[in-house]
Amino acid sequence: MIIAEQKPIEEILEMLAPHKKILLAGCGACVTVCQAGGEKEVGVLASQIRVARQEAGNPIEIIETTLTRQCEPEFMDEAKDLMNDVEAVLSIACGIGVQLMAQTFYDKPAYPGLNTSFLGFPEEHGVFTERCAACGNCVLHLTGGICPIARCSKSLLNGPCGGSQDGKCEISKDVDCAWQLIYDRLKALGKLENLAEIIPPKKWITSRDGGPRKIVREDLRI
Amino acid sequence: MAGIACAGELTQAGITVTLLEKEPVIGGWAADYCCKATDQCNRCFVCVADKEREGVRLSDAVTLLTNHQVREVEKNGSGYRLRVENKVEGVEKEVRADAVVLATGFKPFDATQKGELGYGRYADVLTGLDLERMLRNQGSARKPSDGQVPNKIAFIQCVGSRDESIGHLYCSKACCAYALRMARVIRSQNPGSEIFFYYMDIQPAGRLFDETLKACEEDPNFHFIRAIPSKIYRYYQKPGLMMRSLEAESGTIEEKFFDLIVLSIGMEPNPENEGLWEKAGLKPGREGFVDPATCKDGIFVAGTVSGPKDIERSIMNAKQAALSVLRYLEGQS
Amino acid sequence: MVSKNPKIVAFCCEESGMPAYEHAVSLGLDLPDGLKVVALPCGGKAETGYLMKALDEGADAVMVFACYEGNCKYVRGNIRAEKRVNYLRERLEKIGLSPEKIVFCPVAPASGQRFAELVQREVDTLLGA
Amino acid sequence: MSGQQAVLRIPAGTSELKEVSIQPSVIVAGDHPAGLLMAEHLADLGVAVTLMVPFPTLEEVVAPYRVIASADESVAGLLQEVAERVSQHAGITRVTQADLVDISGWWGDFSVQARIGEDLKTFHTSGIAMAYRGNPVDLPGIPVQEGVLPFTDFLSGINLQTGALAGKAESPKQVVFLLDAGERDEKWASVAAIRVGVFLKRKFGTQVFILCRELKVSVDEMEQDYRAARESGIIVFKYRQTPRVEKGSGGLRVVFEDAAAISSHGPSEITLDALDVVVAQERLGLSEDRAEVLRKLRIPLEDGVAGPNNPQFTGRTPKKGVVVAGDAWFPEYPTDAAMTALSAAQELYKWVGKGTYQVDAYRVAEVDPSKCATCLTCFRICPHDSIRVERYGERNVYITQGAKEGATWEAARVKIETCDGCGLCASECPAKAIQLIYYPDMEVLDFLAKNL
Amino acid sequence: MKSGSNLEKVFEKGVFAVTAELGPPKGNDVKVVMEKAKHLKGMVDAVNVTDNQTAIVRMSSIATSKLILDMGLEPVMQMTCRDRNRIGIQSDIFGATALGIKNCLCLSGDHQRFGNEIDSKNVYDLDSIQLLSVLKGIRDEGKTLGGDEVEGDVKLFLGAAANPFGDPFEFRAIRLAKKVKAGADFIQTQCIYDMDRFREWMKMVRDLGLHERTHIMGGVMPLKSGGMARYMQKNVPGITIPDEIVKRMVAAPKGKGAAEGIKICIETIEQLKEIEGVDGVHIMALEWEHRVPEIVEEAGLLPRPS
Repeated sequence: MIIAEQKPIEEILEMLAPHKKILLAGCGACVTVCQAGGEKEVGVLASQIRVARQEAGNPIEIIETTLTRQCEPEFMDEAKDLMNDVEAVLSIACGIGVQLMAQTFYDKPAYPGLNTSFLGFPEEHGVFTERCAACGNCVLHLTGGICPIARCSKSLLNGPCGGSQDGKCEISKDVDCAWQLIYDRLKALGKLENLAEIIPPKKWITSRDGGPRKIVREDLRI
Repeated sequence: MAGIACAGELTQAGITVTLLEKEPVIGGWAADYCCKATDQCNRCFVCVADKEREGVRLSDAVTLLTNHQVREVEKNGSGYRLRVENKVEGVEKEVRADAVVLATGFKPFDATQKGELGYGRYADVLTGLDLERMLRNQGSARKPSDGQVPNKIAFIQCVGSRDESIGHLYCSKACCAYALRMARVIRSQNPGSEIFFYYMDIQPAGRLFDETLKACEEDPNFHFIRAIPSKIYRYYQKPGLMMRSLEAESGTIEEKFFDLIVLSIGMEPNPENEGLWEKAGLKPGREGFVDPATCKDGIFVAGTVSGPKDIERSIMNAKQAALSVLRYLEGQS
Repeated sequence: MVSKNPKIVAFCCEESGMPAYEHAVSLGLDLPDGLKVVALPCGGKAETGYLMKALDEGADAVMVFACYEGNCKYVRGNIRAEKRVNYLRERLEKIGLSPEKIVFCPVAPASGQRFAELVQREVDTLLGA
Repeated sequence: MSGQQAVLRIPAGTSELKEVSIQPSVIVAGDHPAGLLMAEHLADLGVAVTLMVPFPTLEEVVAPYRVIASADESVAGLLQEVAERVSQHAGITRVTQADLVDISGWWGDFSVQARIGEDLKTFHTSGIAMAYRGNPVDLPGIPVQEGVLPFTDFLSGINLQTGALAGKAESPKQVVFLLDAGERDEKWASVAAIRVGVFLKRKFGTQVFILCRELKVSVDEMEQDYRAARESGIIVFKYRQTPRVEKGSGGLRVVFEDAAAISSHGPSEITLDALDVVVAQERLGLSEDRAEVLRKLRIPLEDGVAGPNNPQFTGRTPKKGVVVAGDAWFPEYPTDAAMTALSAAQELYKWVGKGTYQVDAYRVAEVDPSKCATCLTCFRICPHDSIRVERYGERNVYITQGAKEGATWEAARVKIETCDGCGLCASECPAKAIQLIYYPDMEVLDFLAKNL
Repeated sequence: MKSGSNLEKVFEKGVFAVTAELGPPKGNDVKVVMEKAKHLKGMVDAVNVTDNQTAIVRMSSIATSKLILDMGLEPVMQMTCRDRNRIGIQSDIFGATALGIKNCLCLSGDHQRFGNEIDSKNVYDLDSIQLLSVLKGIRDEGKTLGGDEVEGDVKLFLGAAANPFGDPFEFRAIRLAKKVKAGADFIQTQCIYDMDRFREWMKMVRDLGLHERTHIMGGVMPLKSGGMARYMQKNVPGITIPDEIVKRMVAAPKGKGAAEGIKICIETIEQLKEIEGVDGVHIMALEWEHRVPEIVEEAGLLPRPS
């Protein structure tokens, strides 16, 4: 799922400095699951901003709402009438939500409350790690189900590099070396010979490097 | 408080219970114990005892008869007849029951019996029970003589326990635990304090006791001395109380001066109830407490009446007694 | 600034905070009038939302009274509460408020003395700060 | 001054009682004799007991305690006939060579998978008691070497007639019981050492030494047994640093510093030589698959001891309907372990014995399925494991337009029977989808708004 | 001959080759390059020119290589995959070979977190093995990765790095095989302190017959002080320094640390000479280029074949 975390509160306050009345919009989907932008966070963040502005002697009025999802145009209607009497919206959805807000309510600024970070999952409750870089051309079948693009700091396809030691990546002790994991996994599957083959250079065109992507499913279009 | 725990268990299992208490208020000695938490919970179970007591006191399923002293327990057909004296009205009553649980508890050792330790003669010699009450109600340890905060405190263990001279050939099991924990409370309330702990063998008390013991050992102001002091005097020229003891460590006789001395008193069988359980056919064990093996059909014992226990063991013993009562009543019906 | 009689909201766990409050009252210890006591079934029910809402509504300080670690009837309620308090204290510092406005206080049921002491210490910090 | 504060108490009074009928049935599993006692007591109370022991016969549950029983008649009285009584008991179905592998479900409706011999069988029951014996993990502080045995192996290894250990002709001449090297909370080893020591001395004339940091006598009648042991010639030493155990001339050698010696006479190092056996106090732990079963039930496991080390859980675990006894709760001397086990049996009887229970459907939490993002926070945080994700919600954050009528979606659901109403899930839920029915957020927020 | 470079000739002659390393300046101060090159002239067969080593911004390796080429030294241009994508790499190779550079060492390159531009975006379009196969394609088939004809004739002596001390150890030799298959003509290993592990690695390399299909040079790095030894042991991933070497360095009296470091370095070189399959030594003495002559002298590696 999409993993995001809240922006430092000072940055948010800086963004909202010119405004007196704003809408704070949460989202009920991914950012709720990773506890960054759900209804609970809306309440907590709203109180924090109000208290901070109160302390600074420049009170602000915040209308709180949580949309079912901020990545469906239809659900934007839930915020339509609230948007009428606010100056701007602070959306604590992922980057997609903020942009749909900006696109739907074209005349009012839409500020991001979160830093959308990566596609990943909670290793344990409260610890999120990256698993997929959305490169558009999956190689997991070659590496025993462990992605070198997302989990190797250098996205090597013929790793591990010289800096891999004790199963950890050269950049930091709490980053596992993806290729050590791949090696262990293929060894367990008895498919070590896969590693002897040279994986040719990757076709990066399907990834972000190929430009913003679009998937069209004619069969679905209504 | 084992009786209270047992009453609680039986009501939850659907049995109607009558609780007879000779004092005006239920709770027994446990009602005076203080919470022994420092910056963390030291698992003294006092709060669990408080909760059990409040649970029973406020529950409408238990008929509470305070100020009622049981005089006699007699078999009466398949059940029992108890002769109970209402101490306030001086009237005698009869209470019938299918089963009886004797949870008359223990009698704290009367420290004046050890005259040489000066309890009763010097105000600053307290028993463990006095310190418990002081910490519970006043919140901090003070010298009774002048209300000052004591800095040098001695704890003397096994007062009235493991003592052949008074025929108490048993360990009271709870004193090491309560003494160490209260010493830690004093240490955490008054960082300047110094504790001298006179003991024979430190007895563990349930799980995670090692944490408390290690904390004491690592505390520089905590001195463990393997010796039992012989005499306590006041020298008029010198402040505080002088305590003389033969210290195994140095092999010399030491005289040390303390602001406060706490005697960790043990438990002994309650003589008042001797007549009560003898008539009911129960016999004392090797240690003088009621021998649970001699309980037969319909009469059970719970808590310290059958031997010294700390609060955790008393509660467990009460639950075991409740199970035996339920099993007995199931057999009856 | 903080008035003479600061408004303090005390979220008290039913297992330890409330009995400690009642014990303090029964001992006749003096507690400030501005103290608002909110009973909760467990320390763990003191949500981040409640704590921030209290400050938002104008409380000068928020105190969470829960059980000591390893003594919680619901295993981890007190640990969760402490983590939330620490999280908010960090956030408060960043928005220019003193982190002393939110404080986590472990208490035991029969420690009325400690309850009153902790409240008084908080009042002194507020008036002193 | 005090007592005039504005106080918001938890709303009491209203309750919505619901009758829950539970079939009084229990599975008692494990290899600790306390399990037999629990099974017997519960069966006498009319509960349908299924007793699972990992051995072919019940005797083998009591067998490891034969030596202690012959040395201490209170243990003998406890264990001797229980195996016999339980094997005849009409109310107990006995399943031998069985070990629990997987448990799921709730109080009153557990499904238990047990490996019996080779195959797996599923049982349904209302409550579970696990009475496990710990197996020796290691000998803290003592290097493993020939002649050094953990208590468990020594006690089950002695031949009662000859006093000899397995593979030896006659009984050992000199035995050292080395206590407290690791665990100081536990006193079972001290008690066993003294009582078995007297037995060995009386029956086989073995010279017994007991080395300890603190001699544990806080068990009934232990002080008198300790004095009897000393009078019968058993020598007791107290040490400070963990003694050195090494190969000596003609057997093992133990070197230590006598804590009780008068230090003014210089270092007081004592050497015991030509020892046949050194019995050291081992650390006990749970086997991996038993630990796995406990983990699945969300019962915390701290260094081999189950159940949170928390005074609120005397004799019970946070998982309603499951109790733990024996070494898995806390390694104790058999008589103490019996009391702990029976207090756990009482807890279990309270939940399972009566058949019909009143559950308050008002004093619990409730999930609004349309807001639930199935993020599993509530499932992970609930101390009683009372929340699961099920398919019952009509609306869900993830539906797209055009979903067919009557479709249902996954959402968290509270099991009313085992919810204790603590509110942890409600406070953690990121979607504010869970409320305590008896104490919704509005009550608190309104009180704050009014009083601040 | 693949490139006609001096290094290739030395290998052809079967002489024990010697290369050193030169770190370009953090700017365009040509004097620094001249200074360092002066010490190395005539002492070694070729000089590695690092490519923004440890991701620290320095003068480009092509420019520095050209500078020392004009001074009569033979450069081994290092090429990392961190800073250029396949377009940049191939065009730089064309430029370099056009300027007369004949040796190229293909590296993955240190992650930018180690350097002085941690916020930069890395590339890693290719990895070191893919880089080797691309350059081999250009040299042998005259075709770029995309398949276009190369206008001109690219002569290159391709090298790669190998780390016998990285994990998983048993995979290291197999990975070397991949590099050789991809076209590595010579190999320079990570600096060697743990001789036993290096011997074990060499045995695995010999078992795969790789020592006949490529020239392996053992890497050595003289330690400057006890502190440096301890620091590298703990903090530098991919390098293992046995405790006795750290002890020797720490035990060296004040001011004598450097001498002890060089002594150890020379001992290592002596041992490398005897190991079957090791065709040369690569002396990594960055910022210590002035001590290289002394090392080469004492290790009996002079005079160099002209």
